[in-house]
Amino acid sequence: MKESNALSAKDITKLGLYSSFLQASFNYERMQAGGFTLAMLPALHKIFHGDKQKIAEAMKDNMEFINTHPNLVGFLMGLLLSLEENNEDRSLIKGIKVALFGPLAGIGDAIFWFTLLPIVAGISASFALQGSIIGPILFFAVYLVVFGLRIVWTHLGYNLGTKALERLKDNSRIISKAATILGVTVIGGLVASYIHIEVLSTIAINAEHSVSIQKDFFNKIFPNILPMSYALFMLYLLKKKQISPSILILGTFLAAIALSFLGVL
Amino acid sequence: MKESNALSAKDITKLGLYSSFLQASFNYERMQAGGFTLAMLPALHKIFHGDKQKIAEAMKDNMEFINTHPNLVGFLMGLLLSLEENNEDRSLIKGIKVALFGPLAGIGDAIFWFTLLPIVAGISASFALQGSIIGPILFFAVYLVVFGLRIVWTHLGYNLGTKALERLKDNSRIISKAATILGVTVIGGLVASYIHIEVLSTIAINAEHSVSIQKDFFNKIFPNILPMSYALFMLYLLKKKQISPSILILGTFLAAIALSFLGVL
Amino acid sequence: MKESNALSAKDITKLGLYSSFLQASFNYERMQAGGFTLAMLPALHKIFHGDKQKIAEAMKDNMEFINTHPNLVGFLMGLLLSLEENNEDRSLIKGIKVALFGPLAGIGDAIFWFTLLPIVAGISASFALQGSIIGPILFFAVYLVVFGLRIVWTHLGYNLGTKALERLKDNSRIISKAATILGVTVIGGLVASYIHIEVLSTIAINAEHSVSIQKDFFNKIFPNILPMSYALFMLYLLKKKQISPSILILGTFLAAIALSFLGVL
Amino acid sequence: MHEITLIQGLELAVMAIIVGIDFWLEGLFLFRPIIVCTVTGIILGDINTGLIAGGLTELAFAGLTPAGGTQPPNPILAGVMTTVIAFTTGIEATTAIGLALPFSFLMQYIILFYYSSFSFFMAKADTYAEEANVNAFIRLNILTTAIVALTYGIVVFFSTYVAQNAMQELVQSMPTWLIHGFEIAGGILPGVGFGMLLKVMLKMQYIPYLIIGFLFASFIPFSNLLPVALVGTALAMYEYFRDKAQMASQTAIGGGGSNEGI
Amino acid sequence: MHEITLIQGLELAVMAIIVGIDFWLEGLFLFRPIIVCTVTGIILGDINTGLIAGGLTELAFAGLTPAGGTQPPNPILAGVMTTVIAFTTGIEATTAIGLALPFSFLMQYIILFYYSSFSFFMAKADTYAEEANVNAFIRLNILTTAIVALTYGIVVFFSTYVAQNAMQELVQSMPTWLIHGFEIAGGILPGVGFGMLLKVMLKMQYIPYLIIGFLFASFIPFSNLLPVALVGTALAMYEYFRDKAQMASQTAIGGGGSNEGI
Amino acid sequence: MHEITLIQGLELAVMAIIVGIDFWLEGLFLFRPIIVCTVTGIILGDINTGLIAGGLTELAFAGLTPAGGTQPPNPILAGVMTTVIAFTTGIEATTAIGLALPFSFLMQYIILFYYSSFSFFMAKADTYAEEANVNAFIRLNILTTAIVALTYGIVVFFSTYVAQNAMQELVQSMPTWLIHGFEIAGGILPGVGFGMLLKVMLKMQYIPYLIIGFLFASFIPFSNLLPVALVGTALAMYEYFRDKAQMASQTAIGGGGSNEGI
Ligand SMILES: OC[C@H]1O[C@H](O)[C@@H](O)[C@@H](O)[C@@H]1O
Ligand SMILES: OC[C@H]1O[C@H](O)[C@@H](O)[C@@H](O)[C@@H]1O
Ligand SMILES: OC[C@H]1O[C@H](O)[C@@H](O)[C@@H](O)[C@@H]1O
Repeated sequence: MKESNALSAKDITKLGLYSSFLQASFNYERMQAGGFTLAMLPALHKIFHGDKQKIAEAMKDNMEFINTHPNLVGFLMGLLLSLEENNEDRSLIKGIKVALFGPLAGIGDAIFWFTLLPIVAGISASFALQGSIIGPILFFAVYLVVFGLRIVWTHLGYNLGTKALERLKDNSRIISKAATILGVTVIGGLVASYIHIEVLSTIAINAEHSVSIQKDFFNKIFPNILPMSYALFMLYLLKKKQISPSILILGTFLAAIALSFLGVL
Repeated sequence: MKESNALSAKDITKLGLYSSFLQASFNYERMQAGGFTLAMLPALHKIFHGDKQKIAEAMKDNMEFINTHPNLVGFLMGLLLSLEENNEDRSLIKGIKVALFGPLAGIGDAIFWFTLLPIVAGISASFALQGSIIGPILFFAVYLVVFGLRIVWTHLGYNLGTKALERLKDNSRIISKAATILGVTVIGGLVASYIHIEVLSTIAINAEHSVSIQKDFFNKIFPNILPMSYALFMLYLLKKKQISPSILILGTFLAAIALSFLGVL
Repeated sequence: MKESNALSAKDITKLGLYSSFLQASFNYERMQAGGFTLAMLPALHKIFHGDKQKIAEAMKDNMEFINTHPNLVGFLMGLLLSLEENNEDRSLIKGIKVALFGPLAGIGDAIFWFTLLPIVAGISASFALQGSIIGPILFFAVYLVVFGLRIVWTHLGYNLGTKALERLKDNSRIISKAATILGVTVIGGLVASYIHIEVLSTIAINAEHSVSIQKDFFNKIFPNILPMSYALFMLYLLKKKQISPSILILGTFLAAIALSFLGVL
Repeated sequence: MHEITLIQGLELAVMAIIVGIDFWLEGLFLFRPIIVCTVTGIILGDINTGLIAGGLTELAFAGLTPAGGTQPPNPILAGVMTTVIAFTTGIEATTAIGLALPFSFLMQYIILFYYSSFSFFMAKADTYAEEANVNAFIRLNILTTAIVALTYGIVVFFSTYVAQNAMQELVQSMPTWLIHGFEIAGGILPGVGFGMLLKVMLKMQYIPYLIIGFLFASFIPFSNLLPVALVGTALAMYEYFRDKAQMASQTAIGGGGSNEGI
Repeated sequence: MHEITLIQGLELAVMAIIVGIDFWLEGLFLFRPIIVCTVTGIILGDINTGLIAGGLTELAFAGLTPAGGTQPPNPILAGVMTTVIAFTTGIEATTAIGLALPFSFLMQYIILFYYSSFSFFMAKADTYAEEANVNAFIRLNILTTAIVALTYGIVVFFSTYVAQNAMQELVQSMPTWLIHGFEIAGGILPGVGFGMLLKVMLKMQYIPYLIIGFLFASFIPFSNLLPVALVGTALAMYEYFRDKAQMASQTAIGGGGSNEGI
Repeated sequence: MHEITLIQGLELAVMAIIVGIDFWLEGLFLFRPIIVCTVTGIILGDINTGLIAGGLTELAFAGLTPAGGTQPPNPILAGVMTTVIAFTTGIEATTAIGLALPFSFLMQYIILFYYSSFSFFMAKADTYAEEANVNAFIRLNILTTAIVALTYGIVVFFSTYVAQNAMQELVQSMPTWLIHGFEIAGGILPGVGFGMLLKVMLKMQYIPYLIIGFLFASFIPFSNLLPVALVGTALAMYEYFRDKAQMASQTAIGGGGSNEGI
């Protein structure tokens, strides 16, 4: 499929492992650019038979802003290298990188951060809470596999190469839409099960008995209405009011203490 | 945005309040035409600086058949008045009125009659049934807000004016479709929770024990199968057989008494 | 609607009953061809006033491969005969038969095999298990009705005749898609409620207490995870590995006994 | 077994006039049983009965709406009479609802009568419109509303104060199966209302939503319909955005097509 | 511990012939375990065992359908033998199901054998068709059906009357783990059936529906699958109307396009 | 009431360096509380406390992800300190989580500081790139990672070994409402995290999915989020195939249109 197969399967496997350096010099200007370039270096070196000129060019391109999902970045790297091998036009290669890292991030985050983590966390925590070492072991095992998959993605990306490109570019929109759907659905579930707000106050409605605001009011209106409201309130402050997360965390913190003091929560 | 702003914000607020007269002379020939015209009068008077001729024309148009949702009609009124201000062509204004009152009714009914009412009713009733005055107070509070919103809708309609018109006309179809979806879904829920039919009869299946038709038969087949069947039966009689509601109500009534006498219900 | 109405309503009713012979000579070469032809014979005889030549042709066409749903085949038969009556072109008639028997099978199976049967079975079994004869009686009654409907379908097919054809051919794709959706959804439910796998083994996680693999592990991860996994595993073996059902049944059987011996299940 | 004093009777009439106007205009929703019953209870000096009756009647009537210009059994009379009957005869509110139904029907038919007969005013309204005779036009609307309001006052006064003894005897003379029958009717009646709604709204293509709402409410336990409404909202929004996207893409294609045409 | 008399054995055979024909033609569904077991129970004079066995076996076999011309373990033999084994050996019906399975398989394979071998009749059928030899054609179909019917009669007579003592000894000599193994097999077996169905139906795009049906049945408690069927219906209708609308709009556009073409 | 020995303090520091690197690279997810707490427990010779703390902290922090390059409260410090505080002061782990939060925040801000300040290295990186100076480029990446790693070691050493006595006194001097306040904060905090996620992902058109996930998790009892994930998968796949079909049909039409154009 390729004119000059400079890279061996072993090189691609290595690439998959190196891809773990993606965030080695993470920063807000270029995000993962540094680590991304780092991981590509050995392969680039081999492709260009050490031709400093070409390597420099490739490195410069790779040093541009990129932010994608560490578990899947190998796929992108493999894909790009297969293009480098066919020495496709630099701007094409760059274009593809820019086109794909975003969707890949969306997919990766939806699957690994918002879905896999809470699930594995939930299951293994339920063991740990019984004082069983199975919990952490299970957790570790799962993520060992996930890590191993990086090599698979990388080979996949490399082998698909130019062929799959068209299809990828067409589908990337609807794929990341699907990923977002998964992500948002799970987040809806997370809000209901990971935020805990329990109002303690009660109101005396008449002589004999009094109603608990939580049980008789909020829960009657809607269970978890408070967690959802709070999450949406945060969303509002972040989006509309541009308030920084740090401030919201601090605020939440102080509010919690204050309400504890007042005996509301 | 308008050439001659005859109307002040205060006028629009008033209009919102007047819109409550919508059904003042409700009848089956013109439905809300009378009240609708009534509510528009002060504003029209102002726009046409009391020019009897123009007012008469406007009144005649407004006297044509209209039936829409009282809580939202202000939106329509505001919109139409913004057109009157730009003294748009009479037939255009009339056309827009005819085009919009239907969808607006659909949306309003779905939201306020089929959704908001049963929910607020359910919540506040659960308080009242505990003998707590919170019930009616909560109910009243909610509807005070809903009433207040009439003013908001009215301003909204007035300010959107001609701009939004295009978009409105395009979307009105899919908007009222969405409203219908909401409405129908809630009605499905209402059928399950607001119709109560409990068969008392039992059949002796053998010497020792007997089965309760309700618990062992209907509930096994499907809980609430009777309420849904009855609602669909009514639908059938109303739609296919064109039987009048009054007769169905009477029939239901007599049937209930008869079945009570027979000990079936 | 037809030039020459050779067939009386009575003939169609008969046809509906005869359609029950559909599988009289079922075999893997032609599936239901033999029975299908058999059921059509009397009507064909009448249409062609015993003209051996024509009958032979018709019979030959009917003897071609066909496999559809017995409860609905009458519809197809009625339809085809209405075409024969209008002595439409033979190849057209054959084409329509080939075009329709597949979708009809899909619809019939989804409705009668995958949906109606488990439901009626579930309900009547729950009676039988209480030792009540109502169970089998109810079951019989339902299927008596289903059988009776064959006559209805047949008349329907015959009367629709050519008219409905166009619409049928357009819709058959989306209709059988809908049928598949129903079928697959119900199968999802069947997997959860009709496959029973309960792991008995437990692991001692520490001195004092031990965890039950079923309760503390599988059920925590996902109730019914084993039934679904097993069904999907079978699917995999059938589809990807082309293993014959008989072997899978035998395998399942031996595995069950082995695991029982080991005390795992 | 309590008595309703003349004063109370008049107070009830006044309340009826006020909530009657609100009913006619569908303004502040004071005409809903939960409000009517509570106020009635306060007037009768037995707020607790009022609250219980209010809760029950509100639930029974929440499905009976006038959407589409239809006219359901009357919520005001249902509210007043449920409370009054429970108060005067001392029977359970659940039973009282049933016995209040006939009054609710009576008022329903009176309103329906007005719906028809007020059509005659429209001719007048038209002439006023042509003459742009604003004041006459306003008077006309006030008149119609006043008629309704007064009717409420009278009907309620008679049903409560005047009829109370007859009522008591009636109730005592009623066999239990009859009373129970009234209760049952109260439970089934909303079915008619829903049938009417569905007649207006239920096109074939909406059946799936009916099923989903029904299933959800049948199998998932909740204390009010908010969850079902949320499901409905989710489905409605989904469909809305889908349709919107499709409209967009189609106009796009349409446009594209025409461009190609050039 | 009961005996099956010769008479009973013959009666069972007769029943087997009748339901066997019904099985072959898929006519009145008399071949389903719930019917077969009940009748068997009646014949053996122990209807209660028949009903219990019928309920259990029907549930276990409801998922094993011949859709698509496939051939599942045989429901008739499963039904007859579950009842007979429970009756003669006095063990629980749940266990009897397991022990009945081998008979069910046996008959399944016999039917599969006929499915293949009957292909040879088709050549004959073709010639009859060419000659329009109606009577011969009818006889042929009767013949095939008769073969199946008779086979049922014989197999059932032997499995019940003739084999009963052997059966009893076998069961008594069986270790519990083996019997338990049979039970388990009965519980897992439907999995194969579902696998076969999915092979026919499950394209990628239908996976969501499989998930939904599965989730629904896993988390919502109900006594039969009707609710799941309702969900399925809702989804199916939704999709149907969507596709229909799309077809319409597209032909519309298509039409528009071609017009522009002119 | 236990002591942390110098050795243990150093061991904790070493662990912090290792998991710190893992945190920075998001490699093996050793930086998650469930791992960190367990190891801490082992180091302190009280694995049970480690496991309990791990379970609780993991659950509390599972929603706080760095997706999109954001930086949540630090999971490593939360894990270490929850375990250490529970161990040294002997209070419940639930309470310890709250008290560990300030440390978690501290580290969060340090990381944020590095996120910004490491931007200055980029200029250097560019020059190395131009010169294709591979070795220097590698060193640079090692340097940044090393800085983070070391920081973890130091912060953890101080927070655990050095600060332990101060910590104990602090905790003892704390009024219950304050401690309870910390607990509560731990329960509410994920809300901020979800708000951040939603800011990134929640376009209007996705609201239905948020509602569905929320309803599902609110009304259907399950022990982990897998069911919700399955629902999400079903919906995602459904939408994917729909869009795909539509793309296909549209290009089809588009194609048709262009052909007509020719
Ligand atoms: O349906 C539109 C409209 O119809 C009538 O006018 C009244 O019942 C209103 O409450 C309703 O909104
Ligand atoms: O699948 C179509 C058809 O296949 C076979 O002929 C039989 O199993 C029928 O019951 C089934 O309906
Ligand atoms: O969102 C893309 C990407 O953003 C940052 O780089 C990190 O939080 C990654 O874990 C994440 O996947």
